[in-house]
Amino acid sequence: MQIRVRLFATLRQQAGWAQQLLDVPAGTTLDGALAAIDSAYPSLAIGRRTFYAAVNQEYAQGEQLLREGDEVALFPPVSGGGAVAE
Amino acid sequence: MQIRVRLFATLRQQAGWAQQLLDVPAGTTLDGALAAIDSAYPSLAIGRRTFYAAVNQEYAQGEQLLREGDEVALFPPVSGGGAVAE
Amino acid sequence: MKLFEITAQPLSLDEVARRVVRPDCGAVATFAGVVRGTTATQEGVRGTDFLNYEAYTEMAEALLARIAAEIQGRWPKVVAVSIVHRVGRLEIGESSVVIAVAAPHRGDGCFEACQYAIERLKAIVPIWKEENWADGQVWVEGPRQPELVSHLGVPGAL
Amino acid sequence: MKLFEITAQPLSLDEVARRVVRPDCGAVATFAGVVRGTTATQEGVRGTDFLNYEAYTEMAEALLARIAAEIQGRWPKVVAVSIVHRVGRLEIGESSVVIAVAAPHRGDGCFEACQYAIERLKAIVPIWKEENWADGQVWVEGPRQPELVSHLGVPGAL
Repeated sequence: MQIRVRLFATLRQQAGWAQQLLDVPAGTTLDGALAAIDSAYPSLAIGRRTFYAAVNQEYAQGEQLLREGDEVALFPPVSGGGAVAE
Repeated sequence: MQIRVRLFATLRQQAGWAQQLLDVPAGTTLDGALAAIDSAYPSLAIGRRTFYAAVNQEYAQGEQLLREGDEVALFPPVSGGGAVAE
Repeated sequence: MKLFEITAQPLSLDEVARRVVRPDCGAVATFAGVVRGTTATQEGVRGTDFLNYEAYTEMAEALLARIAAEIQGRWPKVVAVSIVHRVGRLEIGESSVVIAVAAPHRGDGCFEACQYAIERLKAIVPIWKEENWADGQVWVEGPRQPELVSHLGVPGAL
Repeated sequence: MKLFEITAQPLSLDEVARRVVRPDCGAVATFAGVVRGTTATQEGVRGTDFLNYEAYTEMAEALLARIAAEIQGRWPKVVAVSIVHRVGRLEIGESSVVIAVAAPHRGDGCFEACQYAIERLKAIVPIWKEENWADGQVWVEGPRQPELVSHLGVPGAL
């Protein structure tokens, strides 16, 4: 099945892309997809950094089962709001 | 000596004036001035209502001594700020 | 640009916020008091047509500055405070008062200072409002303030 | 008119306040997060040239709405909440986020709700900023949020 992978901020910049379609086996969990992303895009180095993952715009746990067409987003700790170092 | 008497809100409306000059003896206190105002302008009925008094834009106690040219203001409890009955 | 002002002009949050923001400020808290058209009371919903505000301008502006000084004492990281109160006829939905407090960080007391400013304004600043309906009008008197000396007009009867 | 919005347009406190004021509201509390030009640190004053903000728009707007729902649960007298965050390049002194909370009375929780909204926004809403100086730039990462599951990329290593 196919999922959509989206990256933001540092992750997007390191990878050099913001959005990719990725083929994963049916029944893949979020953890499975993260492993697939790690081997498909080693430059992301997601094994060596802390990040958050969302499935269909909801923060998600590793064991969550994915479905065809799901949107998986990876991003660093958020820093919106006010000034720098607020 | 002469003092300036200013009224605001209900007091101004009841008296029909906003500002008057009043002659009082030298050495008059705020309380003395209030008594003089009460007899000069009985329609104000300041003996029968609660109000605040300021001398030269400062809330003042009855025993404060007045000087020539002082501004004595009388007004009801304040109600600035937001909406009605806020 | 005055930080503490009684004015007959319509008020703008953006304009008052600009009076306080400095290059080292990352946080601005504001408060607007707005003329309500309807008020829920125990007797049901009450309507208002418009309000008239009157101020003892010189004393009011001096006391607004004093409130800001009190804020600087309580929240020393606050950089600037502006308080502007409108007078004259105000229609439903218009702002009667706008307060803006700027600080380097949002945790530096800007919210608390803003709330403190409106509480103090309502307690001590000589401004009054007259409520107007289709069939009448009344001056609104706030509650008596124990911290202020009130008078009864008869010498000695404080 | 959206109450929860990610936008590339400049923000206005007045405009966002208008999104929340209803005829039964007498109090509006707002907060603006402003781009600071200088920041005092232990190593001295640090300067910033400008910031770039990026958002995961769909998820960010959904979470802003969720924060407002949390506010309605905690402060049920609050009438309306609007949270608008800007993205793109922001200069010193411009607002990155504006929050407005309207309530019938100033004691109905509008100040507390406004403060709660900015705290929650900074904790959970997927927005990031890149700080730019004359000689470089860096993406700012906020602190890790214990309430959110973080990942380390290796299955099982949550």
